[in-house]
Parts: sequence; structure tokens; C-alpha cells
Amino acid sequence: MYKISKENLPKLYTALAQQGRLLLPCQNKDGKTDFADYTVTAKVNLAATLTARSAKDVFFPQVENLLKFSAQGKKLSLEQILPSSETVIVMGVRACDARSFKILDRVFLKEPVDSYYQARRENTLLIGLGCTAPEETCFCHAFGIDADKPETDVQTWLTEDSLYWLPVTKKGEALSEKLGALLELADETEQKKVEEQAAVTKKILNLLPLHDFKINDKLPANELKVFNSKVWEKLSSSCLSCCTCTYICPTCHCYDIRDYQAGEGKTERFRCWDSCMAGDFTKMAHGNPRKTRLERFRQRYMHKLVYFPENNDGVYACVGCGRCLQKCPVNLNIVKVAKALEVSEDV
Amino acid sequence: MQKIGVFVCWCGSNIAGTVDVAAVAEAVRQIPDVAFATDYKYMCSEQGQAIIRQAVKDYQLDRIVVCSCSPRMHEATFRKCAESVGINPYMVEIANIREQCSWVLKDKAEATAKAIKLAKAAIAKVRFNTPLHAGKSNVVKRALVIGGGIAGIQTALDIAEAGYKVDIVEKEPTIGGRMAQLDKTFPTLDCSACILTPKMVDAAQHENITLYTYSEVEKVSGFVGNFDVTIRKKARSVKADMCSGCGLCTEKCPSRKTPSEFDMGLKNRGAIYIPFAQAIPKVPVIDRDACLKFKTGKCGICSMVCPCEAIDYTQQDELVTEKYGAIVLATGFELLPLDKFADLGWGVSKDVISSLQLERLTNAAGPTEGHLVCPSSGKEPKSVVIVSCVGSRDTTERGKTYCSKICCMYNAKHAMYIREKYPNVDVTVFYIDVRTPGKGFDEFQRRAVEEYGVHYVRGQVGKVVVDGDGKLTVFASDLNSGRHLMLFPDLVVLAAAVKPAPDARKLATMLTASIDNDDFYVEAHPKLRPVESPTAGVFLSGMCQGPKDIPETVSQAGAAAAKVIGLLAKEHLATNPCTAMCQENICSGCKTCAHVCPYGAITYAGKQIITLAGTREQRTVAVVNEALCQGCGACTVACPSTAMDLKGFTNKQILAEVDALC
Amino acid sequence: MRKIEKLMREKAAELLADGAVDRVLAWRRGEFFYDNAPAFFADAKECEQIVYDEFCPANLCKYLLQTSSKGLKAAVFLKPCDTYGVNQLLKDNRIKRELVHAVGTPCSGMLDIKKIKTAGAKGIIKVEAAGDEVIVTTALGEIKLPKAELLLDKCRMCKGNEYKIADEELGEKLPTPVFVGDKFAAVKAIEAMPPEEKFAFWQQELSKCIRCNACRDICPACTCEQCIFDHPESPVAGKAYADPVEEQFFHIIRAYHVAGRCVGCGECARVCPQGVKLGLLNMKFMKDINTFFGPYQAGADAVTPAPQVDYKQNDYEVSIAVAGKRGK
Amino acid sequence: MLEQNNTYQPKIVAFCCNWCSYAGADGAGTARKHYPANIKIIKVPCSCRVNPLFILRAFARGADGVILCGCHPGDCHYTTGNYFTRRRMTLLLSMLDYLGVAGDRFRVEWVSAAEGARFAEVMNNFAAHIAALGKNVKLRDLRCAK
Repeated sequence: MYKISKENLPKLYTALAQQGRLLLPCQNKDGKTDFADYTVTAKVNLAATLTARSAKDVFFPQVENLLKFSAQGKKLSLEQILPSSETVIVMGVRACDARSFKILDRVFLKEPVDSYYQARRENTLLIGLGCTAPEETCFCHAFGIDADKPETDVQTWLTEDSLYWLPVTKKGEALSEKLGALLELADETEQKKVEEQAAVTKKILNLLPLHDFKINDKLPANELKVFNSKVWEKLSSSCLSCCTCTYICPTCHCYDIRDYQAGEGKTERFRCWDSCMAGDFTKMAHGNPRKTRLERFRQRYMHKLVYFPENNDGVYACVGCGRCLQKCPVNLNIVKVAKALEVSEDV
Repeated sequence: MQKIGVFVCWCGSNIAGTVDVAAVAEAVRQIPDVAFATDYKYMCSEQGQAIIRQAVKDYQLDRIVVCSCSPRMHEATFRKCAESVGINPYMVEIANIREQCSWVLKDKAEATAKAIKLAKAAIAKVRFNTPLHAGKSNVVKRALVIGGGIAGIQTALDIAEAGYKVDIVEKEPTIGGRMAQLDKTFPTLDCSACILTPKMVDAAQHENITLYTYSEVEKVSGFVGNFDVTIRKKARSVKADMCSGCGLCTEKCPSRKTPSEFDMGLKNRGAIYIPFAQAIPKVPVIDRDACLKFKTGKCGICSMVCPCEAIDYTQQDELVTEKYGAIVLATGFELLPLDKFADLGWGVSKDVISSLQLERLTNAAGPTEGHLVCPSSGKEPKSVVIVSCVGSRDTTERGKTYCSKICCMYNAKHAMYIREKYPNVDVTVFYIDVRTPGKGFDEFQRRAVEEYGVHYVRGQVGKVVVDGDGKLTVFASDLNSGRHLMLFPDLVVLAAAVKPAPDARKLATMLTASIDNDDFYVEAHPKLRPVESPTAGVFLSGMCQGPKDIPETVSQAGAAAAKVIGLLAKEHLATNPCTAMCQENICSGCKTCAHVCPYGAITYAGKQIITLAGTREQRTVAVVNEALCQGCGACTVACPSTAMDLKGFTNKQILAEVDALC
Repeated sequence: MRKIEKLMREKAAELLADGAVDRVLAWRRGEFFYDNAPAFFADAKECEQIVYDEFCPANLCKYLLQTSSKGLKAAVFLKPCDTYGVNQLLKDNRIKRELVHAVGTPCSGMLDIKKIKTAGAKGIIKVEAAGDEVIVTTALGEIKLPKAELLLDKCRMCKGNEYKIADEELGEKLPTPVFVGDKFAAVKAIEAMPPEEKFAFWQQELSKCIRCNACRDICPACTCEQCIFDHPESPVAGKAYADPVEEQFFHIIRAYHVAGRCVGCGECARVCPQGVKLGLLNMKFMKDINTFFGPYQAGADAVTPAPQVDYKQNDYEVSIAVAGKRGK
Repeated sequence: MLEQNNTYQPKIVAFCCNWCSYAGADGAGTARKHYPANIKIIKVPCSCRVNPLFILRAFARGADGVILCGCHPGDCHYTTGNYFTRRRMTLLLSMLDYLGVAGDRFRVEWVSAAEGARFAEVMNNFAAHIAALGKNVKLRDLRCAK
């Protein structure tokens, strides 16, 4: 394990920025913290427990152009737009977000592979950051995530005086070597410190309101009963069908592909996030398979809690980051849904 | 794929002189769905149109773009041409490359480039054109005239003469209106009654005219050619068919407390009364608020004296419903109530009267048999002051900003009445300006000054003070000499502003005929359609549209009649196909659109809707009456969900043009 | 507020029990003490679950669309500010009056948990308002904080404790937080900026938007059956901003569509997950409407036509909007 | 004339109502009154048909200026159309100005059928005004860059 003193962090950032495009939690004008490009003036805020938006944009941006085609008179010409191949380093990734990438991999990297996602994934290096101040909305433990050990190329921990640095993957080690003297070795006692801090975090987690929350593992087995459960009507009735939950969710990954007519025969084809909450979601020639709010609402949670695990070795499409608990305009969230199903006689 | 044909016109050298027409044709030929493009010297000529017809056949064109002069010139021509080869006329678009291009530009390259752009825009639009069909609606061959004054009577007579049925609805017990109250008329000074009453009789006797007096319009629905109107015939309490009009009842009626409306309150009338001797119909009415029989149950004298047992205390209001093809508004005017003019002595002294009261005082059939006397004393005045512009051209809240137009002339007339009959009565007219345009008008006014020795003083009357024993003192200023004047007349006449009849607003809402801030009806176009209201099938006659004198009123009445006749002469009305349309699956029924529709063309109905999502629901949605809609498009923008669109100018069409031009 | 909660439960149970209404719209407890959520109640027995405290900011009126369209009669608990929304829905003909039983519910201002947290309270267990103070019970003990600073932004713009529509009222009206100062101050500040500064400001603001549509979906004025932003045929249909200009379009058009309809409930800004200052757009139009067309408050009643569907022959000319700058 | 000496030619879209302003434009043509070639007219039945969406779209597509012309208030062929236009566009203009995007690139002018010469004059003034402002970069959709 290495360490670097807090006052030297700016040096670290500059060094990392030389290795590629560096993204890390920065505080914006309104005091909100989000992943942003590192600049000397940026207000880096590693201490923030959770960024407002997840880091999924790094691999799966909300909008990305796929190709252009243009018509000259009666001729048509095509041009594919490829994602940039620059190295990206994301620092300060929390364990929940780190796990979400593994979940997205199951979607985008299985055949047919999404070359855009794949390219970004390969060009990106993740530096995780152990949690020290989990919030009451946190429930990553419900998915066996260790808040202290993000599944990233490098794991880091922040103490009052230093940042501790542990390369985990080859990529991570390579990076650490490049940083050379910036990182000094951490001795036994210091490693202890980090472990103690981890223990404290665990204690806090156990005090939080959702510490004993878990998803009923019988859900997939009872698929049909769950699908037909009465709880959906009650739950969905207060849903606004806005897309907030799906857009801030680190594991939601639906997208739409659209054409934009730029005039004079020019057209751009791009893909953008879609949301199962949207009225025209999966609208097809014959119409829309899910016409009502209830159906769309149910789809989202059935997908996360039933369909996805069914097709992915029991892995739920949720990492317990708690963003939906914080952001839903009407305080609906996956916890509420899971609990409702728990008590309903359908499971 | 669509097959668009583009035809570029040279317009001789008008276009070809500045625009490389061949280049325009060549440029658009490159566009995938342009199946044919050519240019020709005169596209509008027979040969030109032949080229279009041929091309349509040879290339199975389904859409046509003509690059030529303004659509205001030849759009109709090319639409007809298209129709002649089986293409819907609304599949034609015009690119205006003359007025908007060759005529305003000099540089050929520049002009050609613009012409190509304009052509491309027209092509972009025409892609979204859809066949449109003018609807047909029938015409009920009967007209309704609301108001039985000179305007209404004249309009009715003219329509009736043309052979169409006309009904007149008059809210007073008799027709005749304001003109009947007048003594003489300018500029000829002939007796008002002598020229009006014959017309009243004609109207009453005309086989095509039906009179509904003492009646009001209750409800109007429908649209041009097909109005449904409900008329309330108020109970006269007298059986018109039995009454001989002898007037015995009116003489014997014991109730004498009600001021006569006709005599402007200068005299009282009975509870049962006939407004004036030449009233038509000459059938009395019982004013139930004044009648002792109705108030106390006692009395009943009228029915006792009536020789023909015509009195019927039990009579009820009657509702008549009738269909009409056209409606004429001739609701006339009244004088501005002067309550706010106490500073001019109004309401303070009986000897401060309005011009209409003066008309009654000088009228041989009036309360004083035409003797000019001061209402307070009954004595003849020695001097009279006439005040112009009382409430006219007045920007304060008590007055009207407009000029009442007729006052300058009738002031001169009144001055003459007086000087004619009572040469030693001194008459002074205070004025801001004397406005007497019109045939023989200025001469008339000058005669008042030069021959009748009326004093005209340019200046305003500051106030009229009434002292303890009722003497009047007029404080005024003479703007020409800059002197302050103090006069001691026995009679002061206030030339009060005219204003539309109070029920104008009510009718306007019934008919969706808009009115302006002063409640005058608005014309469809202030210059080009002065006797039509914006609502198709509704026409304007007389004072209700704006201040007018009798000659003007009569000529406008004739004009309105002509318009009505023109409408009634039609078997069918072709409705404008470029109307608003409601996409019901989007419409929320929020009723915003109806607010901005000047024609009341939008109503709402509950319907089974298949939503975009594919669900079925019962919803209230907007319904456009295509016969009423004139296609302005106000509703399309008012609609937040763009459910309202305009045929011929759809959002898609306009946006396509925008994209093509930018 | 606890007292009112009791009254609410009784009233709701009573109305459902004697079949006066089919549904009751109220709030239900969430996962924590501060995330009470809107909820439908159909069963008198359930009404014990109704909660009402300083964490019930949601305006329930929009849920009337659901009940009204199904022909269900619903009782809805309305804070004074919420009543404006109901009137707007009625004016827009989106709900049926006879299917609404409006219950005026006293309110003395709703609290913003974010503000309480940023005020430094850690491990919060319970929050209670007492007069103009807020008592925050944390794992480490009690803290007293001034209530005014912890109110939701929308409550700092409180329109007072009058109900603009109510079939009945619960208990006594409560004193509402008094908003001091010019509510258009923020708008005026932006108006005063030079164009470049305005542009920069809005670029920064609007680029936060992720087009989740929460602002639209919570808005009592946004009740189109088919929003133009969702309609495939619409020129502005889109799910995301492929070009920055679209951020401006979305917000200009959204604000424009609710201009004259916006009742100023502040819900849009409250629910925005990205903290876009949406109020500044709506308030701008409110200010313009008042200055250019005369005083108007949407939702004050259910009949007065919106200024855009009305006119005066002597209205200002369009250039008045920029008259200052164009010197016209 | 200014716009001729100027190498940069602003792109301008003019919405004209059919009854007054479009006829006015015809009048300008008939009287051979010059105005810049890059002012292109779109005919609408009434100024009240013009949806703010059209104006924003024009800017997005790269228009440097947009001008909306209708009958003088009181003369509207549909009697009330331009009264509504006036209110709607006041709000739109105000918002464009508030966002600092195009407060000075959008204008509403009343031009009657008789005012051919004035039509040209209005267009020349507007073109000169826009030329002075330069290209519209703030409200344009970069994908449409020509």
C-alpha cells in the first residue's frame, strides 16, 4: 500500500492528468458534487459520499453520435463516428458505482458487443475510494458490496492527513509505477489505521436505517405472482412517470436511437438514454406493449429485481447507491417497492 | 415517392431579366422527388398551362410548384389548371420569384440563388400538402334585422324589395327609433316625421317584412346561411289583432307618474300607452311596473273602456324561433347619460337640457306642441346657450374619446329652429372646432351664422352655475379673444355624445360579433368591408357601427342590404377549406383555443379517443365548425399541445419552409 | 401540525366510511422521517397511515387527473398554496369540480431536509418545528435552528394562508412564513445583466438539465394529454439534448407553455434532481405578464382567462419587452 | 447601401401575414424597392399563426434574424389576430432577451398592404441591424452548420 499526503494531492491530480483525461468529484457553483474534468481551479471534493449523478456517463454517455449520412442530389454517403480512444482516469469512484460498471458490462459486453461501450471501458482506468461517511440512504451491503473496497483498478482511502493507495489490477500497478516518487510506501501502523477506519465505517453502516434491508431472493422464483401482484397499482399510482430514477440510476442502461435531420439532406444518427417510464418506451410499429403507467412502473422494478437476476446468475440490477431515495420527486424508490413486495402475500 | 413538377416562369423579362430561370429549373431537377422541371416565357398563358397539363400526364405528377409572380396574382389560375388535369387545387404551391426576387434585386447571380432557395422552400412545403375540399352549406333565404330605426327599416325595405323575407326585431313598442323623435333634419330642414313615417308604413305593409315590436333577440346559434334565432315577444297585455288603436285606454289610464321615454321625460305617460301618434303598430302596451292593476290588483279601467276587448292582463311573453341566412345589426344609439355633468348644470336645473330634449321641445308633436319654453317656468327663453362636445372628444373617464360627428350639424340646426321661430331669442354656440364635412353641410352651418345671426364662440364652457332662484350663469372662455365670458341664458342645451345602445354588448357575445372599447361593432375590415362584421353572415347598419348622420346611415343601410341580398342570392356557400383541424388524440379539451377564436367556430364534445399510447378513453375534445372557421390560425398557437393545426398552413408545412430557407 | 394530522385521519376515514368519496389523497410515511410521499387511500381502515408534518411539501392536486378521469370522487388535502393548482386544473377543464372534495389544510411552511443537513446536523433522528425554531434531534443530541432558513425555497415565496378553493377547512388557519422583499428580485438581477453574462448564467444553469421531465410531470399547469416534447411528430420531440441549443428550447418552450398557467407553486424547482433554477424562468413570465398585461395570478380563481388568450386594443407594442435596450 | 458593402450577409427569415404584410412585400416588388436577397419570406394567413416554435426553429437552423410582420393593430383581417400576436411575441422576445440569446435578433413590425416602400425600408433597417450584430451563434444548432 502507498500513501500521499493531502497537501500533495494537487500534485497527484496533475500527474494523473498527464496520463489521460482525469475525472473526479468536483463541487460546482451550487455546491453540488459531480464527476468533472480536472482543472487547476476545479473544487475537488473527494470527501463527498456520493456524486449527484453516477459515473456511468463515462462509459455510456447520455447522448452519443453514431453516424452521419448526407444526400447530394440523388447520391447518399455514410460516415461512422467512432468514440475517442483517449485514456480516461476516473478517481473517487465509490464501491456502489464501481459495482454498477460490472452490471453494465453484463449488458454491453455480451454478444453482440457494444463496440462504443467496450472501447471506453478498455480506455478507462478506475480509482476507487473507500466510504467513510455512508448516508442513511445507503444500502449497498444488500448486494454484498463492501463499501470499503471498491472493485476498481486502484483502491484508495482518505484519512484526516493522507490518501492511501492500493493498486489492485495490472492497469492499477502500471499507473502506480508511472506516478513513481509521488507515492511513498505506507508502513504497517498506517495500514492498521486504514483498517480501523474501515471498521468504524462498518459500525456506522450497521446503525443506518437500511442496515438490515435485503431483497427477497424468492422474487425471481415467483415471477408470475410478482408480476400479477396487487402492490403495483398502489405503488405506481403516485408515480409521476418522470425519468429521474432511470437517469440517475447507475445501472439503468436503456437507450433509444434517433435520427436528426440537419437540413440539405444531412442526417445525424445518435443514441441517447431512454427510460422505461417514458410513454413511447419500446414503441413499435404495432404500438406500445406497455400502455399504462402501472405497466411501465412494474417493468422497471421487474427488470431490476426479477428479469435481470434471472438472466445474470442472480445479480440484481441495483447497487444500493440510494440515489433514487434522494431524488424521486414523490419519494418512490426501489426500497419501498422491495419492502412492499416483501409483505405482500404474492411472494 | 412523390412526383413533384416545378415550372419556372420568365414572366417575359420581368423574371428572366434578372433570374437565370434555366439554372433554377436545373437546380431543382437534382432534388430526388422532383420528377420534372422546366421553364417557359409565360406560365400563366394558355400555352404555359398546356405545358403543365402535359407534364402532369407524361410524368404522373401529383404535386405542382410554380415559380412565378405573387400567388396573389395567379395562384387561382394555376390551381384551376391543376384541377383541370385531376390534381387537387391545393396540391399547388407558388414560389414568388418576381415580387420577392427579380423585382427587388439587381445582381443576377444573387437573384438566381434566391430564386432557387424560394423554389426549394415551395417544394419542401408542397411535400406536405394534402388534397383539400371546400365544403358546401345551404342558405336560408330569410334575413333578420335587429333594430327598427331608420337604419333597420331601410335595410329591411331594400332586402324585401329584392324579394327576400325579412323580419325586424324592435325592443320598443314601435318602430321608428331615434329619427322619430327629431323635429327637422339637416341640412334640408325638412320635417323628420314627414320622411320617416312613410317608410315605417311601407315596412309595416310590405308582404316580405314581418315586424316583431316590443321584442328582443334571446338566443342565436348556427352560422352564416343557417342561423337559429329565438325571439322573445314581450307581453303587451293588449291583443294586437283585436286592438283598433283608438287610444281611449291611454287617455283614461289613471296612472300618470311615468316619464315618457319618447318625450325624453319632458312629459309623463300612462301605464298603458302608445309612444307617439304615428307609432307602428298603433297598439298600446301596458307598462306592468307602472300599472295599478298589476301593482295593486285594483283598477282595470283600460279593459272597461276598451271597445274591442283587446286588453289581456294574463298575456305571457312568447318565444318565437326562426331560421335566418343573414343577420343585420341596426341597434342604433342613445345619448351619453349626463349624470356626471352636474358642473354643467345637468340635474341641477330643469333648464339645462339635452339636444334630444330640445328636439322634443321644438317638435310640433312634442309635449309643448312645438313652443320653445323653459321646462322650469314654462316661459319662453330670451337667450339660449348650446354647448358642443359634451362628453365627446373627452379623454376623462366621464366622456368618450371619439367625436360624435352629428352634433356640430344639429347644433346649427337647433340654433336655426330657434332663430327662425323666435327671432329675438339670442343663441350662442360654444364649440372646440366646428366639423361640418358633407354635402351642403358647411354651407348650412355658415347660414346659421350669416343669415340667422347665431353667435359661435370658440371656447369651452367651464361651468354652469344655478343660483337660488334658478337663474343660470354660464362661465366660459373665448379662445379667439382670450376673454373670459359670463352669460345668463334661460336655457342651456348640452350636445351630449352618442353611444351605442346598451344591449350592443349582449348581442355581440350572442353573435360573436366583436365590439371595440366603446361598444361600437367592429367591421370585418375598416376600409374594405365596412358593413360586414368579422362573423360571416352578420352585417352592420347605422349608428351601431359608429357615429353617423341620417344620410350616411341610410346609405350604409342600403350597403348592408346589398351584402345580404348577395348572400341570400346564393344557393350554397363554399366554405374555405383552409380551416383549423383538431387532432383529437392529442387534444386535452382545455378550452384554450375557443378563447382566441374570433368566430366562435370552436366547440367541445365528448368523444371516444384512441390515444397515441393506444388506449381508448372518453374525452372532451375541440370540434371545429368549418363553416364558421376563417382560418386565421390563432387557435393553433394557443393550443399548448399543438393539437390544433391549420389545413394549408400546417406546422409541418411551415417548418419545412423554415428549414429550406435557413 | 400533529393536531392537524389527527383531524386529517378522522376526516379521511369519515369521508371514505360514509361513501362521500371514493378516494382520499394525502401523504404516507416513507423510509425516513423526512420523505413522506403522496398516497391514495381507498379504505377507511388505512387512514391511520396518513401523516402530516413539516415534510409534506408535495402538491397533491395533480393526482386529481387520475381520479377525475376515472370518474372517481376524491377528497384532497390542500395546503393554501396547493389550492391554486386545483383552480388551474379546473380552468383548464382537466378535472371535474363535482369529483373533487377540497379540504383546506393549514400549513406553516415546509422544511427542506437538505438545508437541515447542510446546516450541519449529522445523524438526524427527528425534526420538529416549534414556532420560528426547528428542534433537530440527532444521535449526538438536540440542536435548535432558526426555521426561516430551513424552509423550502417555495415556502419562502409563501402566498399566504388563504384557500382559493375549499369545500371545507381543517382546524384554524396557521400563520404562514412571511416573505419579505421583492419576490422578483432574482429575476430583476438577471434582467440587469449584460447579454453575455445572461447567456453565460443560463448556459451554466440549463446545461445541468438531464431532461428527466420531472418539472413537467409535477406541474399542475402541464396537463396536456400529449406533451409536444413526447409527441413523435413534434418539431421538438426528443429524449435528450444532442445539441446545447435544445436545452434552451426545452426550457423556453416549457416556461412559455405554462406562462399564464403557472401558479407559482415552485414544485418544478423543488423536484429538479439537478437543481436547475426553474423558478427564475416562470417568475420572469409572471413578472412580464404583470407589467405588460396587468396584474394576474393564475389559479386565484377558476374562470379568469389567461392573459395570452385575452388582449387590449391599446396593449404595449412588442418592443416594450426590450425597450430599455433598443431605446424604442 | 450598407448590406451591399458588407461582405457578411446575415440570413433573415420574415414571416408575413397574407393580407397586409405579404401584400406589402408585393408592393415593394412592384415599386422595385430593393432589400437584401438573403431576406426570405414565409407566408402565413395571419401573424397569429406564427408559433414561437417556428421562430426558434429558424434560429436553430442558422437564421441570424427573424422578423414577424402583420397588419397594424386594429386592421387585422381576422380582427383580433395580431392582438394575440402582440402579446405572445412580447413574452417570447422578453424571454429571448432574458436568456441573453436573441433579444435583438427578433422583431415584430406592422406593415400594411399599402406600405410597399416601408416594407423595403423595414427590411433594410433590420438587415443592417442584424449585420451589425454578426452571426447568430447562441441559438443555432451546430449540427445544422452549413
